[in-house]
Amino acid sequence: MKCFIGIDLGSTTTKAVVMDDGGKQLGRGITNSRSNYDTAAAVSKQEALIDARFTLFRRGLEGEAALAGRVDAFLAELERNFRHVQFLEQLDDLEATGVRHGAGLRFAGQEKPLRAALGEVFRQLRAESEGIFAPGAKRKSDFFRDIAGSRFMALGDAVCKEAGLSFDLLLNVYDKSIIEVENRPPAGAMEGKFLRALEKTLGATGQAAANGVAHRVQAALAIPLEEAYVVGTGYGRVRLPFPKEHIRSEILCHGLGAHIMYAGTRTVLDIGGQDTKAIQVDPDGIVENFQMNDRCAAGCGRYLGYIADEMQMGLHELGPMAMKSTRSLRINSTCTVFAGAELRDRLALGDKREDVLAGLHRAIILRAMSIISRSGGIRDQFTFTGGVAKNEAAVRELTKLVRENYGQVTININPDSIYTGALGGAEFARRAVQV
Amino acid sequence: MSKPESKAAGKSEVVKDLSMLKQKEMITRNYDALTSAPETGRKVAATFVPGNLNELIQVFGLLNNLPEINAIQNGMRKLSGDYILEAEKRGHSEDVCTYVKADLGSMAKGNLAPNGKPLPRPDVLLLSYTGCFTFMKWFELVRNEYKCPTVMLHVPYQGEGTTTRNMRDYIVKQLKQEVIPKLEQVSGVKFDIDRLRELMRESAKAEDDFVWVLETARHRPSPIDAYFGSVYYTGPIFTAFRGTPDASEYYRLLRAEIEERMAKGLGPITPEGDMKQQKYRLVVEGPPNWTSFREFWKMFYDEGAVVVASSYTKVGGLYDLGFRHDPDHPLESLADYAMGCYTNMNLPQRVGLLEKYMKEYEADGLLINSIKSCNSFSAGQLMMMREIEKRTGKPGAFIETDLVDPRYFSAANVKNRLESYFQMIDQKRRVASAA
Amino acid sequence: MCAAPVPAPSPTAPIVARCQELFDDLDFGAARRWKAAAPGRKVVAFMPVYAPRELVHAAGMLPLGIMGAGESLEVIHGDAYYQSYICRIPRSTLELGITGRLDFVDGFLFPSLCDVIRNLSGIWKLLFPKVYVRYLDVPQNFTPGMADEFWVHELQELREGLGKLAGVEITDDALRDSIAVYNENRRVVREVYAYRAAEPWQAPSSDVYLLMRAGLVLPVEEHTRLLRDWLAAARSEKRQRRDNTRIVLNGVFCEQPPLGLIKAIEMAGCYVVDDDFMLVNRLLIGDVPVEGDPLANLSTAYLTRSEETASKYQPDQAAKGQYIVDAVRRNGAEGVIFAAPSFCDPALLERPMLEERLDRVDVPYIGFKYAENSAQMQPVREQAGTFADSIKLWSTP
Amino acid sequence: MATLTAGIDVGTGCVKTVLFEHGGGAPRWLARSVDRIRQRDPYQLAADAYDAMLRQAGVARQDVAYVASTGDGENLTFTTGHFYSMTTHARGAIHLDGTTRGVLDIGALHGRAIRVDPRGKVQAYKMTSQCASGSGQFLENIARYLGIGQDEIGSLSQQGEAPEKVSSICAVLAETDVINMVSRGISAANILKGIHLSMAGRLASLLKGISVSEGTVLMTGGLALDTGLVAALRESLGGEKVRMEVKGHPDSIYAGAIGAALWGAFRHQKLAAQGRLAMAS
Ligand SMILES: Nc1ncnc2c1ncn2[C@@H]1O[C@H](COP(=O)(O)OP(=O)(O)O)[C@@H](O)[C@H]1O
Ligand SMILES: Nc1ncnc2c1ncn2[C@@H]1O[C@H](COP(=O)(O)OP(=O)(O)O)[C@@H](O)[C@H]1O
Ligand code: SF4
Ligand code: SF4
Ligand code: SF4
Repeated sequence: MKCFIGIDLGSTTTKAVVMDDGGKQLGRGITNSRSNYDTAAAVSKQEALIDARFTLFRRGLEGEAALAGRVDAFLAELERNFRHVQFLEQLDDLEATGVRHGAGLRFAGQEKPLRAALGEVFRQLRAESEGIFAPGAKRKSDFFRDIAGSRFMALGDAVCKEAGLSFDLLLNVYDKSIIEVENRPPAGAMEGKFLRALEKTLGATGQAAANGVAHRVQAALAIPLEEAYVVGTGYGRVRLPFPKEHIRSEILCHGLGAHIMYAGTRTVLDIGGQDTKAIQVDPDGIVENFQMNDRCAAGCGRYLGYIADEMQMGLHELGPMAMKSTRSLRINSTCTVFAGAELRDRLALGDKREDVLAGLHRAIILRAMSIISRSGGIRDQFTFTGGVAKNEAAVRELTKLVRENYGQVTININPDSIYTGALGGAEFARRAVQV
Repeated sequence: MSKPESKAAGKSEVVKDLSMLKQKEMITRNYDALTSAPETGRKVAATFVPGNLNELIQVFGLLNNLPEINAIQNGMRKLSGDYILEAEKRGHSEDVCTYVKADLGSMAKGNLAPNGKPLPRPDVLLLSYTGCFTFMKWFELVRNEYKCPTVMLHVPYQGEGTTTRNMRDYIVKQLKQEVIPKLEQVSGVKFDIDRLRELMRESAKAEDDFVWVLETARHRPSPIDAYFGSVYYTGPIFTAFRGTPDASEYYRLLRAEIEERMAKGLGPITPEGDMKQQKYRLVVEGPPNWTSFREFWKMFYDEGAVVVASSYTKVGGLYDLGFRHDPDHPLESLADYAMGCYTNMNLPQRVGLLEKYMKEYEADGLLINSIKSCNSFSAGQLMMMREIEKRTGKPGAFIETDLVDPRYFSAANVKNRLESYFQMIDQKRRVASAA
Repeated sequence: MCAAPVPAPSPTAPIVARCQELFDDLDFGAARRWKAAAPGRKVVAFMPVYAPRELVHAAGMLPLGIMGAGESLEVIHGDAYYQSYICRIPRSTLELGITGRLDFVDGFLFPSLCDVIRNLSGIWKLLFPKVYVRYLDVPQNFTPGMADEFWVHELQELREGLGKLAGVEITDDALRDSIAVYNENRRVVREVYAYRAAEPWQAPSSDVYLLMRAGLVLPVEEHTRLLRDWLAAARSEKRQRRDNTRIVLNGVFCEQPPLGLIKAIEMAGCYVVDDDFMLVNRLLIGDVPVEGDPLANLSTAYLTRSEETASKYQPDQAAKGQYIVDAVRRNGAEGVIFAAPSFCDPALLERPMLEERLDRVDVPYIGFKYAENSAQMQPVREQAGTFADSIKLWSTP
Repeated sequence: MATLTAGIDVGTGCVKTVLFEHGGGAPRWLARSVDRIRQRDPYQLAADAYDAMLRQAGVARQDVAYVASTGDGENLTFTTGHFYSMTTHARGAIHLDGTTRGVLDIGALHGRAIRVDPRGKVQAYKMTSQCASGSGQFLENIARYLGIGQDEIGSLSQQGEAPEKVSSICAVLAETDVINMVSRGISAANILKGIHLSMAGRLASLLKGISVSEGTVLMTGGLALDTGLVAALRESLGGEKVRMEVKGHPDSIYAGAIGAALWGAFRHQKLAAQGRLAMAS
C-alpha cells in the first residue's frame, strides 16, 4: 500500500505522520529531537509506521467475530506488549553499550565491579519492566530515554551503595551509552517484534479465536507499506538528508495541517519549543501570511520550561496550578531569565504561586497575540497548535484575549495538534505525487 | 554590442555590458574629481539623493558629493560595519539610521573614497530636507565636524496627498533668496539661469530613456530586474550625473541594450549571467540591503523571481508618472521635482502607487524589504502591505533587513521567508489552475 | 530620621490625584464629558510637540493632546502596524484608535516632528476616513522672512479646515481671544516650572508631570485654574528637603516614559529642575501679541521665539545645542540626564551634539533609553543613583 | 577613636556583608559574609546575615557608625544610607587593587563595565539590561545542565582546547544548543570554554564602550571567581591594541559591599565635619 509521510523536525520533538493515498491518516510517531537529525527523522518515521500497522490491524480485525466488542482492548494489549518487546530490545542494546564503555580506559581498575553493577541494574530493570508496561500503568513519557533513565538512576543508586561503588561512575557510563543508543538508527525488522507481541497477547485468548485473530493480524502485517513520498519540514528541515523538492517550509505545513484538522481554519497559532508562529491561511489551507518570533525564548515553549525548572515543577503541572489563580499578576520582565528572577522576588514578597504563574502565562500569550497581530490578526476559525496548546492555563488566557479582541470566533484546540506540521507535510507528499 | 553569450554559470568572469562599463567609468571619474578637489581647487557641495538639485549644483561648477551614495559604496564593499561600530563607539545609538552612522564612522576613519583617497571637506552642505527627517540631524552632525556653511531647503511633504501652490512658492522662494545666493557665495560663480535650462534639457533626455527602460518590465519575460538590476540603472540619474551628456549617453546605451534583450526574449542580466525562467513577478517596496546585496539578489534569481517594479527606484523622482525637468520653468520645476520624489509622498499615495504597479505590471505579489533603521520608509509599511493585499488580492511578504548594517542581515531568516513566500504563490496558482 | 509626627494631609494631594485620574483614564472621560455637555461640540486631537491650539480653541473645539497610551494598555493590534524596531508611541496611539478609545475625536493634527508621526498621519487617513486629519508641516527654515508666508498660508488652510469641521468661521477676533487665553496658560506653566526649579523638594517631578499632562486633556481655562490652585497649595506646605542632585531631563518630548521612571529618578537621588515633557505647553516663549494679524503673530512667535528641541533645525552651527547648557545654567542644575525613547531618531541623533556641548563646559551627564511600557526600573535607578552619588560624593562640600 | 562602618550588598544572586574599622592608616577589614539568596526573602536574609556578621566580630549594632547598603538594598530599614552599585563597585575595586582603571562587574543577571579614576569616581559605564544572555545566571543554568559545580567551572573551562561556538544568543535557548553539543559528544570543557568565550566577547565590547585602554581591569561580582571567564576575557582582548590587564581578586565578590562600607566612612566624616550627623541616623 502506498504511504505518504510527513516528518516535522522540531527543536524539541520530531513528529511523523503516515497517510494513505486517500488522505486518511494511518499513523503518527513522535520522538525527541537530537543532534543526529537523520536518526530523529528515522525514529519518528518508524514510530509512525508502527502506529500505521495498528491502524491496519484494526481494519483487519473489525470483522473478527471472536473479538466482537473487544477490538480496542485487544489492540491496547497488543500495543503494550509490543512496546514492552521494543523496550527490552533497547535495554539489551543499552546494556551491551554500557558494558563496552565500562571496559574503557577511564574505568581502569574498576571494570569488574562496574560490570557486575551494570549487570545487576539491568537485571532489575528487566524484571520490573513488566510492571512498567502492565495494563493501566502510567508511564512517565513515551521516550525510551526518559523511562529507562529515571529507573536507571533509582536502581543504580541503590546498587552502587550496596557494592560500595561511586554512583558517578555508573552515571557516567549511562550518559555515554544512552546518547549512543539513542543516536543509533533503529533496527529494521519490526515484524518479529509484532509477532512476539502477538504471541504474548494471544496467550490469554482461547485457541480457536486465537487462530482467527492471528491470521488477520498476520495478513495485515503482510501488507507492504511502501514509502511513496516523504516530505520533511520543521526547524531542522534543511539539515534533513532529503533532496530539496522533498523539503517544505514549516509554515506551509502548519497551515495545511491545521486546514486538514479543521477545514474552516483561517488563522493558526503554533507555540512550539523555540518559536512561535502565527499563520493566516486561505480557505484551501494555503498560507497567506505569517509571522515568527526571533531567537528569544520569551514567548515560546521554553519560557514555560524554564519557569517550571525555576519553580521545581513539572511542565505539565504548570497549567493546572495557574488555573487555580483568582487574580493574574502583571509580569514586567520581558526576558525569560529576568522573569524567573521576578518570580522569585514576588514569591519572596508573599505573592501566591498560582497568581504569579497566571501572570506568566498571560505574558507568554500576550507575546503570541502580538505576533498574531503582526501576521494580520485573527479570523474565524482560529486554531491553536504546538506543544503549549496542551497547557490549559495558556489556553484559558488565549481564549480570553481572543474573545476580548476578536469577538466570538471559533477556537479549535486539538490534543494531537503537536502533529500539525507533520500532517501538513504528509499531505504535501500525497499531493506531490497526485497533482 | 558585446553580449554575455557564454557565461559559464558562477565563477567565470562576468561579461559587462557597455552601459555598465560606461557607468563604472563615470563613477571613477567623479570620485577622482572629488578626491583631487584639494589640488584642483574645485569646490564641493554635499547633498542628499531624494529631490536633489544636481543641475543647480552644476551651474555653480560645484562637485556633488552624496553621503548616501558613499554609505552604499561602503556597504557594498563591506566596510560599513566597522564604520557603524566606530560611530557607536563615539556615542551614537544603536537605534538610529545606519546611513548616518556609516557616514560619520567613515569620517572618523579618514573618509576614504573607493579610490582609496580621502574625500574632500565639503565647502557647503546643501540640506535638501526632503522626505526624511533624519537628513536634518545628519547634516547638523556633519556640520558639527566640518563647521562649513549649511543651506536649508525645506521641501514640504505631500501631507494631504498633493503639492500646492503655497508649497511650490515656498521652495522657489528659498531657492531664489537663500540657496542660490549661498551657492554663488561659496562657489564664486554667478548664477546663470540659461546654463540651468541647458542642464535641465539634458536631464529630460536621459529621463525619457530611463522611463522607457523601467517600463520594459511590463513585458514577459521582463528584460530587466526593476529592483536589483535597476539600482544600477538609477545611479546616474539619481546622483551627480543628471544633466550631464555622460548621463544621456549612458541611458542611450542602456536603452539599446535592453531593446536587444527584448528582441532576443532574454531576461535580466544577473551577476551570474542571464536570468533563465521567470516564475514570479514581484513589486518591491523599500530600499535593498547593501551589505549582502549579491546574496540577497541571488535568493531571487535562483528561485526565478523577477522584480517588475519597485518604489526604491523612485526615490530620485517619479519620472514614470510624467515628471520631466522643464527648462522653461527651471526653478518651479526643481521645486516640483523635490516635492515629487517617492519618500515625499504620503502613505495613501504610496499605497496607491504600489497598487498601480501591481496591476500595470501584472505582478504576482508585493514584497516589502523593511529597513530596520529607516523610519522614513519603514514606519507604516505593514499597513501598506495589508492595504495592497486587500486592494489587489495578491499576497504580500515582509522581510526585515538593514541598509548598511551587516548585523541586521540574517540570510537564513530572509531565505526562509522568501522560500515560504514563493511556495505560497505556487500553491495559490495550483489551486487556481485546478479550480 | 526620628519618629515623625503623623503628616498633615497635603493640600496639593487632591489636585494631583485629580490629574492622576485624568492620566490613568485611557478613555478620555473628561474630554468625552466636555463634548457631551453641549450639542455640536467637537474635539481635535494632536500629537507632540507643537500644534497651534489657539486655532482649535477659537473654533470652539477642544484640543486634546495625545501622548500614546502609556504602560497600562496592553497593545494587541498596534503590532500589526509597526515593526519591533519602531518606537512605541505610534502603535499605542493606534491601539487607542482601533479599540474605539478615540471614537469621539473629530479631527487629528500630526505635526512634523519626525517621520514616524508623519507616516502615522497617513495611516490615520486610511484607517479613519471620517476624521479630519491634517499633517502640519511646521517650517524648518528659520532664516528671517523665509517661511512666514508659507506658514501663515498653511495656518490659513488649517483655519479653514477647522472652521469647516466646527461649522463656524474662525474670526480674527476669536483667534485673538484664544491667543490671550493661551498666553495666560503659558505664563502659569512657566511659573510652575520656575517654582520647581527654585524649590524642587516642594514640587515632586511626578506631580509636576501630571499637572502638565492634565493640560493636554482639560480645557485651557480649567488647566490654568488648576495650576494656580496647585501653586497656592504647594506654597502653603513645607516638604522635607533631601540631599538630592539637581538635574535637567532631556529627550522626553514625544513618547513618554512610565510615571514610575520619573519617580525612580527622583528616588535615586535626583531633583529634576527642568525637562522637555509636553513642550506644547510652553514651546512658545513669552506672550504672543494679541494685537494685529493673529496668524502672522502665531507664525512669528513660532519662527522667532520658540524653545529649541531636537525636532527643530538650528541654522547656526555655533548655537547648536547651546540650549541644554542654558537650561543647566538657568536652573542651577548639576548634571543632565538624557532619556530617550528607544528607536527615536530625533532624540538619539541630537544627543551626541548636546553631550559635546556639555563636555565643553564640564557638565556631567548620563543617558539611557526607555519605552512607554518599560517595566524594569532597576537599571534606571542604578544609573540615576550612581550619577547622583558621583556628583554628591565628589562635589566640594 | 576607631570608627566602624558596614556595607551590605543585596544582589539578585547573593547577599554580601562586610565590616570595616577606620582610624589611622588604611581601613581594616573585620568581618564578612556571603549568602546565596536562592528562594529566600533577600531583605530578611540581609538582616540576618548582618547580625550574624556583627556577632562574629563581637560588635553591637549601635557600635557601627554608618551602615551603607548597595545593590537592591535601598529599602533596608536598618541602614544609614544607600549608594548605587556602580559607585560602590568602583570604590571597592580601587580598594582591592589600586591600579584599577576599569571594572567589570558581572553578577547573577547583569554585566557592567565601569571606567574609574584613581579616586574611585565613576567616569563612564556601559551595562547590559533587559536580556540575560551572558550573565551569571546563564552560566549557572548551563552548569546545572552539565552537572558541574559552580567552583569546578573555571578550571574545567581552561582545559578546553577546541571550544565549541555557541550560536544562540539567548540564555535560555542556548541550553538547546548545549544539549545538542553534549549529544554530539563534545566535552564539558569545550562547551564551557565556548560559552566563556562568547560571554567574554560581549563583555569585551562593553569594555570597549567605556574606552579603557590601559591599566588594570578588575573583575568584580560573583563571576570574577570564575577563572575560566577571566582567562577567556584575556584571550578575547588579546587581539586588541590595548595595554590593560584583566584580573580577578579572591575578594571580588565583596567589591560592592566594600565600596559601600568605605563610602559610608567618607560620608560619615563629611557629615561629622558639617555637624549633620543626626540627619543621617
Ligand atoms: N504536557 C505539556 N504541558 C504543557 N506544555 C507542554 C506539554 N508538552 C509540551 N509542552 C510545551 O511544548 C513545547 C514543545 O512544543 P513542540 O511543539 O513539540 O515544539 P517543537 O516543534 O519546537 O519541538 C515545550 O517547550 C513545552 O513548553
Ligand atoms: N565560586 C564561584 N565561581 C563562579 N561563579 C560564582 C562563584 N560564586 C558565585 N558565583 C556566581 O556569582 C553570581 C552572583 O554574583 P553576585 O555578584 O553576588 O551577583 P548579584 O550581586 O547580582 O547577586 C551567581 O550567579 C553565581 O553563579
Ligand atoms: S532614515 Fe532612511 S531615508 Fe532617512 S537618511 Fe536614513 S536611510 Fe535615508
Ligand atoms: S518617539 Fe521619537 S521617533 Fe517615535 S514618534 Fe516620537 S519623535 Fe518620532
Ligand atoms: S531576553 Fe532573555 S529570553 Fe530573550 S534572548 Fe535574551 S536571554 Fe533569551
